[in-house]
Amino acid sequence: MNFSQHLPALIVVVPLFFAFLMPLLARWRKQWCVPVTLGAIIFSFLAALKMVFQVMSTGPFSYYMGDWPPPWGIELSIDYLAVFAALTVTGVGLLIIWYGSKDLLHELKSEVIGWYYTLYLLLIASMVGIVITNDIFNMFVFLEICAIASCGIISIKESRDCIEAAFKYLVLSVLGSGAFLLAAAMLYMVTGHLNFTFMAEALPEAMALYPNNLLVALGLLIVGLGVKAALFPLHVWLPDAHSSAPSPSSAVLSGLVIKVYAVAMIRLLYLVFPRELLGLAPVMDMILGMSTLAIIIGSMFAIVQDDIKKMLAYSSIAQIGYVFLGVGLMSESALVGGILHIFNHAMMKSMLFLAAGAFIYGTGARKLSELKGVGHTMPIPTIAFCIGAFAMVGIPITSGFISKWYLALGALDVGRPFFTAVILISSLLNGIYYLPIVVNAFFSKTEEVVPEPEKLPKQMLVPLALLSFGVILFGVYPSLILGIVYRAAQLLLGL
Amino acid sequence: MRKLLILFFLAVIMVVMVATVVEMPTIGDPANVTNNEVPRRYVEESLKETGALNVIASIITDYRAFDTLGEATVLFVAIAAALSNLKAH
Amino acid sequence: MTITEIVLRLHANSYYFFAIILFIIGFHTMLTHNNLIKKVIGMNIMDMAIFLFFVAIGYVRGGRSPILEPGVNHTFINPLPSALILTGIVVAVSVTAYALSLIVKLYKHYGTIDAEEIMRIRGGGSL
Amino acid sequence: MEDVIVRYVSRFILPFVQLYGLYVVLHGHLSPGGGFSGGAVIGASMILYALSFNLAAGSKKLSHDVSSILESSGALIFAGMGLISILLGANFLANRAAGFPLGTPGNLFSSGSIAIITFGVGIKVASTMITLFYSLIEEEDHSHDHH
Repeated sequence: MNFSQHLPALIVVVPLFFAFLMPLLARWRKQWCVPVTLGAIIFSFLAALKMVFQVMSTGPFSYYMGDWPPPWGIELSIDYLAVFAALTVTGVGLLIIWYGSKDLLHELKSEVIGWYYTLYLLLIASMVGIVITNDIFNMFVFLEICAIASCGIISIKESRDCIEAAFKYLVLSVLGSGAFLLAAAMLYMVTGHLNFTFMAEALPEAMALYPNNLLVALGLLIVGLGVKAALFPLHVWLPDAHSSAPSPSSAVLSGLVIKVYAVAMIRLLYLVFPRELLGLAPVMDMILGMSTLAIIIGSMFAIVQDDIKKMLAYSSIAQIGYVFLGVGLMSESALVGGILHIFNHAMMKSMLFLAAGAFIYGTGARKLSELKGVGHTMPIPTIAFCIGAFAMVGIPITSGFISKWYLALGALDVGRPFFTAVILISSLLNGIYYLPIVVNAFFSKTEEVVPEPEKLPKQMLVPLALLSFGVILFGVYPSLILGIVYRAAQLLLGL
Repeated sequence: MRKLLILFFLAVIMVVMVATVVEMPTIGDPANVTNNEVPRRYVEESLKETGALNVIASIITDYRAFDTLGEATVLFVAIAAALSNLKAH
Repeated sequence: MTITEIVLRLHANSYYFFAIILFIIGFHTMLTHNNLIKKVIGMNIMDMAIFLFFVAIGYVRGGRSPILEPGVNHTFINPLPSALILTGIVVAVSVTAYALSLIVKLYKHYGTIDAEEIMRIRGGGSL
Repeated sequence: MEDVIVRYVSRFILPFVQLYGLYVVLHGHLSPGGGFSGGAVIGASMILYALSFNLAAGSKKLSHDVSSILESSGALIFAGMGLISILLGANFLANRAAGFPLGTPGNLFSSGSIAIITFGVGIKVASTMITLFYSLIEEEDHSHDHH
């Protein structure tokens, strides 16, 4: 028995298995909850790492669930994009829950913490499932798990804003899933397959017979996944949901969950739909328009916010715009930039949310104006916040610069300098709302005596330090991950 | 005003959807592309390959069992989310 | 395409047509009603419309439900959509249960299940 | 609810409902139905019990500990069968390929892992319905206490 050949299944199933076990542990062996959760996610992370090396050396491979070959059974497809996204999800997810193991004691009632770990493991498993599955119905099932679990980690907090935000999020997510399922039905009707590869083979023929049907399906898919990924006009749920949730939840929702939907969209658009169909209607131009609006308007909304988490949430709307900008430009560099931004933004935004959580943990302050001089009392979170802010603005030697650079190059490659200008303007806007916080935190002294903030435990500081180290590391040595991102983009574009 | 807008929006959706329904393959036609080798194998081979008389059962718990695991997980996540929400307040 | 042809096509695809109508009804319920329970009901109607649509794809004229009898040959319907929708139904049930638990809590915090009322209490925004 | 007729009738039909639910679960691979439908019937029978008698009697029959064990075990049986397939040298959730005995088609004990998985799903669905029902109802009671 060769254990490593089953990693594609185990990377999803091990977190699931321990999630099923978690309520029992929470009832009878409370002290095991944290180590078991961390262990399960570490396992998934190592499995993802192993698969990255495997894919880089021997190329993409697939795994047949239940030994049934593809059109009959469910296939997991382990390609460059899938392992890259799985590595991002498990790696950043691990750091967030490590941080959360202390922060949650502060934010949640003790009897629900076990449930939080359950939901968190299910969320991680479903996100990995979404990115590695090669079957549209299987993807739908994981989308639903992901939707309910992400609402669950919002509504778990004892505040009425959370409940209301979770309800709004749930209703819109379900609408999105409904649209996705309807699109899946339409695609199945004209292709007779649920597997992406077989669908892609059958679609050119179906396109000649039922072009409108496919266009409606494509529209439904974009709307369905767009609602979940908070693409601009469909983002209405995001600010409330991401700002009211407990800090680890905000970090995972903003950093990972919305990106996973973007990955799903990338796979469907590039690997399933034939290029000619995208030519029938200006789909890509629509996506570009939406993402441009997202970048500009999201940043503008972020400028006027006073609540630190709300500001970060609006900034996420702008940042998901970058990812979709990379998707819509259809050039190699732009796609590299978009995929890279999925990873970079996952690290930066989780770090920013965790740092904001640390401020709230230490001082209880949520307002930007209350954060004056926090750099002197809480140095490590503030430095992490600054690094994150610099990366958001796109200052060189941070990883945010690299992805913006590739996006800008990609826009020039296809002869659309307009989008390069958009990226520059948005960097300016990002600067307007991030840099004052940094300046305030270090250089302004408040007159009144500030109470000594609560001391942060190691479990919260180490993940922050690791994330800031990562942001710098991948800013200085982007070649560490550029190889796999390039191959992912080339595979998607069929180069 | 809002009502009118919603009605207009729904009417647009409906017209688009009905227009696609007109174009869709006829329901029940044995020549439809969905009646390909996939359901054929399920119906013809499932007895030999899974030993179950109920083809639906053989699909949901064998050929596509991973979906059903996902589905049991959905039930589980609903419980976890609902109970955590009810207990938290 | 003439009107007669369209009507004939709609008649041939009547399950799809009525599924779409049901979908619109559910969507309308969701958009226009302020009562949160009614919103959830609308959500369910919409889901059921999609399930009806999906199951109708699998129908084969003259087909029976796919329960085999050894030694007897029948025409069967396409079992795949039915099997998938079995999963879909359970998903819809789970979502409904969670949504109802959220409504219970909303009622406890705000004393109402009317979306506009809740918005008024919170001040601004839209649900 | 204090209705004699409802109580009497439900006391009379409850065993049959539960037996039927169990039948549907166990014959999932042979006849229409399966884990979901059967589990839903069993769950509905417990809800009927709670509605026609009272909540306290219902939760005495099935404590929180038991229901949470049942929930987890239903899902764990499912995932566990998949892991056993891996241990037997096949892919995750394999049935025939993992060497589970398929038996004679038509027998109650046939079709390898399908019967076991169906049973696990049945437990899962039944316990989920019961737990959700009780937790929503209990919540209602609590809020009455508050006001």
